[in-house]
Amino acid sequence: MTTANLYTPYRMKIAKVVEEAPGVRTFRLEFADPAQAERFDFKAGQFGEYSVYGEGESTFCIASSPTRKGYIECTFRQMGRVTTALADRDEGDIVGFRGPYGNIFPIEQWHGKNLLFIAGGIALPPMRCVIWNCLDLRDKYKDISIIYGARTVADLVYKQELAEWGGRKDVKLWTTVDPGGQTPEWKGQVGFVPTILEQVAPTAANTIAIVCGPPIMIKLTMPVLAKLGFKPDAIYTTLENRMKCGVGKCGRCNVGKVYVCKDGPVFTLAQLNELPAEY
Amino acid sequence: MGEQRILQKASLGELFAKLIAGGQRILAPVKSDDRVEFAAVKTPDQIAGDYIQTTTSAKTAVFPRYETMLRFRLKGKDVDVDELTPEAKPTVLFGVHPCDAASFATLKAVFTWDSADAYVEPKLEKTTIIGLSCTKGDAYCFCTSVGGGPGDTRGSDILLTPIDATKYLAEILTDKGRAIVAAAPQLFTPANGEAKEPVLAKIAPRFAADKLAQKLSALFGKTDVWLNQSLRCIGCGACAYACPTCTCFDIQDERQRYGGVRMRCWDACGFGMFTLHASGHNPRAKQSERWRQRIMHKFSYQPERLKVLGCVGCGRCSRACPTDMNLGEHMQSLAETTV
Amino acid sequence: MAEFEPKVVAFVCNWCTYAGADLTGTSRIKYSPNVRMIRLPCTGRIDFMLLLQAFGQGADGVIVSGCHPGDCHYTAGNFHARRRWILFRRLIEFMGIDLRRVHFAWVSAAEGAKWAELVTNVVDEVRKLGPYQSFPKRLDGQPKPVEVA
Amino acid sequence: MEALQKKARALLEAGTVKVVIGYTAGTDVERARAFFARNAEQTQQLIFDARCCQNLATYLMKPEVKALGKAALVCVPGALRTLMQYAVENQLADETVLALAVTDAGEVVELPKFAAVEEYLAKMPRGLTPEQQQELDRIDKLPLEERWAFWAAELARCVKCYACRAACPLCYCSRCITDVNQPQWVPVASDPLGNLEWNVVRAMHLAGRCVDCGSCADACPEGIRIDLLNHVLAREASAHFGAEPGYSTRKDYALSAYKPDDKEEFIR
Repeated sequence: MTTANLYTPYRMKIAKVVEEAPGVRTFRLEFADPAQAERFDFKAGQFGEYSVYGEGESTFCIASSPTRKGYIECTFRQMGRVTTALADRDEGDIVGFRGPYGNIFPIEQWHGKNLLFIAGGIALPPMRCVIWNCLDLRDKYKDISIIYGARTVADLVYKQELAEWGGRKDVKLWTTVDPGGQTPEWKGQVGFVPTILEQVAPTAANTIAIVCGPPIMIKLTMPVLAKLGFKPDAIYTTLENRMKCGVGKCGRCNVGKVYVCKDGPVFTLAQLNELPAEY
Repeated sequence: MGEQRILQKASLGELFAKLIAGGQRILAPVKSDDRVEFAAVKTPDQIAGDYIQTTTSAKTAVFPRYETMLRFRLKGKDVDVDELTPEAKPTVLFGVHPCDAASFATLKAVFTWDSADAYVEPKLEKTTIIGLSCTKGDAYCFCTSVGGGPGDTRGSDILLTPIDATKYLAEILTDKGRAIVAAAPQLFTPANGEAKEPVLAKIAPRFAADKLAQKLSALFGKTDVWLNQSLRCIGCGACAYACPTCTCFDIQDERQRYGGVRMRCWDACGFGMFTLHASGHNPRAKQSERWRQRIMHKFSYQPERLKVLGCVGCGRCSRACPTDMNLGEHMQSLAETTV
Repeated sequence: MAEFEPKVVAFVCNWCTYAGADLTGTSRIKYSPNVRMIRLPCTGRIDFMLLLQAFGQGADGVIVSGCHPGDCHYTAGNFHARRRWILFRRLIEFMGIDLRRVHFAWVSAAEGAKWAELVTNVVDEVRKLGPYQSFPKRLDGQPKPVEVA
Repeated sequence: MEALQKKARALLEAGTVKVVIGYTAGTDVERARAFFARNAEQTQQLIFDARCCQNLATYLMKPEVKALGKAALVCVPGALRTLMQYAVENQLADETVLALAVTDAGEVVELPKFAAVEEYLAKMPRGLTPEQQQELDRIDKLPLEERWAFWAAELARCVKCYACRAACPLCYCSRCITDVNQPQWVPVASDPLGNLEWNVVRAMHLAGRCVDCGSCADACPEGIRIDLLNHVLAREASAHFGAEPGYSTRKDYALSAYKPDDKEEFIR
């Protein structure tokens, strides 16, 4: 058979490990085979199946920007069997990756618009990909605003990049921590993401909102966006259903007739409103 | 309909011998204890006679309970990985009831839509189905409600109907079927307009799956309906594992200290763990939601998405169910529910 | 072909048998090198599943050993273990698992010689039985798809 | 049957219970199925006869059924024994479920308290039946290799659908050992090792607790004789520890207790 086997991962070498927050790490993965790196291409919003041989596969988005070639990055929290094993890996270790899978953030359609990124906790990684992608093409977009919150200061991920974004004149950044999660040195906001969003009150005119976070944050953020005048088709989010195959066969990620692994993970609120609330 | 021939029951042995000599393996229903299961046979006398359904469906021939995918050896920081794509053996599935034969359309749809599955697709290619019309059914059968029937030809490459004690009416339906005939052309004698209908089982339709499909999405929010149906469901996977069209699977690694395999195995949407996130969030936390998913997936999502029904009405799920969840009955009741 | 060398896995408690085995070593008593020891807090904590896992990963024999009755570091762990073993032995015997490959012992921290003798006896016995081939093994990467046949 | 329907109707109408968990006719004439009567009208569908063998006590642990409110449970003897064992294992408080037993004469007996259940069961025969004993003896007498071959063939059919677990009233763990993957105790696939380990685990986790309701073997779609594994352990637990699970709320479960003089001739 000449059919390429969908389930065979690329061999990836861990090139860099960054400790982001307690239990949260970022791996930079480089293709062990340079020819594969050459052929590999992806777009912002896509995900993959990362594997530790002997422990299994786990699904995360690609957290690096497609404009940065030759590697991919993933950020994960140590939770289950695979992520625990992954957290045990070091620089130089070989892990598996297959992908890219799923749809994309339609950033080309967003040319000439304001972008409002709203993220909570460990959900910044799927957004980091598209943030860097847009920042690398900065002149295509108007205002870029980011509201990012975590439970505590320690739980904020990508601290260096937050500092970099905060220092840029062409990015408006609000970082916030939940009440009680601040430290004496904390200079950012204190309050839940939806509250901060309400205070910031960005304009809905010509603006795309991209929202990623835990279900409860998304649930409470959507009404605020609606109040600010955002239309459902101007709000994008990602669904993070459990997946095994990533290619629309194993049958567990569906929401109604939609396969999150094929038709998602990126959805507009308008699309989600059409689906059964089973996610 | 296909080209019609007559095949004497007495000449099956010769046909089998020819097929085996031609490199085919023959899987057919074989009796073991009180069950009938598909198993490799050499001669027709090994084949079970009087039964309604095999306990396990014919899907195992192309989609086994578990299958190894990769082998790896851990070597310090490095790892050696070999792909394990099993050899697809030329196989004749003999004596497949029309419902099981129809299930191959669903299997094919799932495993080839968008991209081809390297494990199932080659096996589908190498499998020839010699169907066998049903001359009896039971209270669990509802093939006629889902577009099939006891003499339905869909999915079969050849469909045999035992029109009397000594011979089959053979309908040659596809190129694969014609290849079987070509292996022993003298055994397939011309037919003289013999009809199969008189011997077929009578299965009264209980609902119309095509009409129901449109209604189901409107029933989605009727939580009481789903709760009432699923109250006695205990959440095991017997229905899914018995089902000829259920294809959901899990991918897992098995490891000894320095090596192991990645394999995939059957999984079932009725299990609470099926959709459980690492965070503890579960989109389908209740059994009634999982039951609804099972119905919706088969009768609404798959028809809409893959243009194929996820149910062939074989009734295996209901026979296997420890709590007598009769799918035909539940579907009929949904069809009668007002939106 | 080289002579068969049995692999025997010993699950031992930390407080008695492990210390006893230590004494075997410090007393310079020789015993069979075919044993692989796994130290656990208490025999009460030695799950019967570990024994099956050992066989599933290629062990030919298993020893479980801990403190003598009354000597348990945790007062009664070994009493609980004993009840569990009584039932477990009966179950696997009923299922046709070879009890000659499963051995239970009390070896105290002072019984270095008993440990040596136990291991040597078990290894000899298992050597006579040969490799435990009939026990199913954990998937090891050999392609063995299930046939419907 | 009429007496049962009448009783169920009275209980629901008086508001004593919110649901009567009983049986109704199943798909074919040999089968009955669980039925949840929640109003007077539905009680007409209740039946009770020889077909009714599923242990309905299992449903008492199901969240959706708990949510229906206080239940009356139509109990076969195995279900009554289950209630006793639930009490021993602190899974059910007294008087939270109303047990209904149907006598051979067709009378319906209300057993509102564990004490009443215990008293009712006191009159019942105990231990394995002669047929069950004979079957155990038959297998025990087989040579080792044949015993192994028998079980290898039985367990080879296991597809890991976990119907045995789901049907068992005493498999109520919120997270089963098979669902735990750090470490992965039982191989996920239904391969020979996985099937052996799962069936040993299941039997051992029920050792000294199994009330011999027979639901596991009834549930198995492949007809595997898993009940024999429970029986052999029940016989052993009874012989050595005097275990009689399901007949009293006051006895510890055999493996949570010990005696200093438990048999130990097999220990070196």
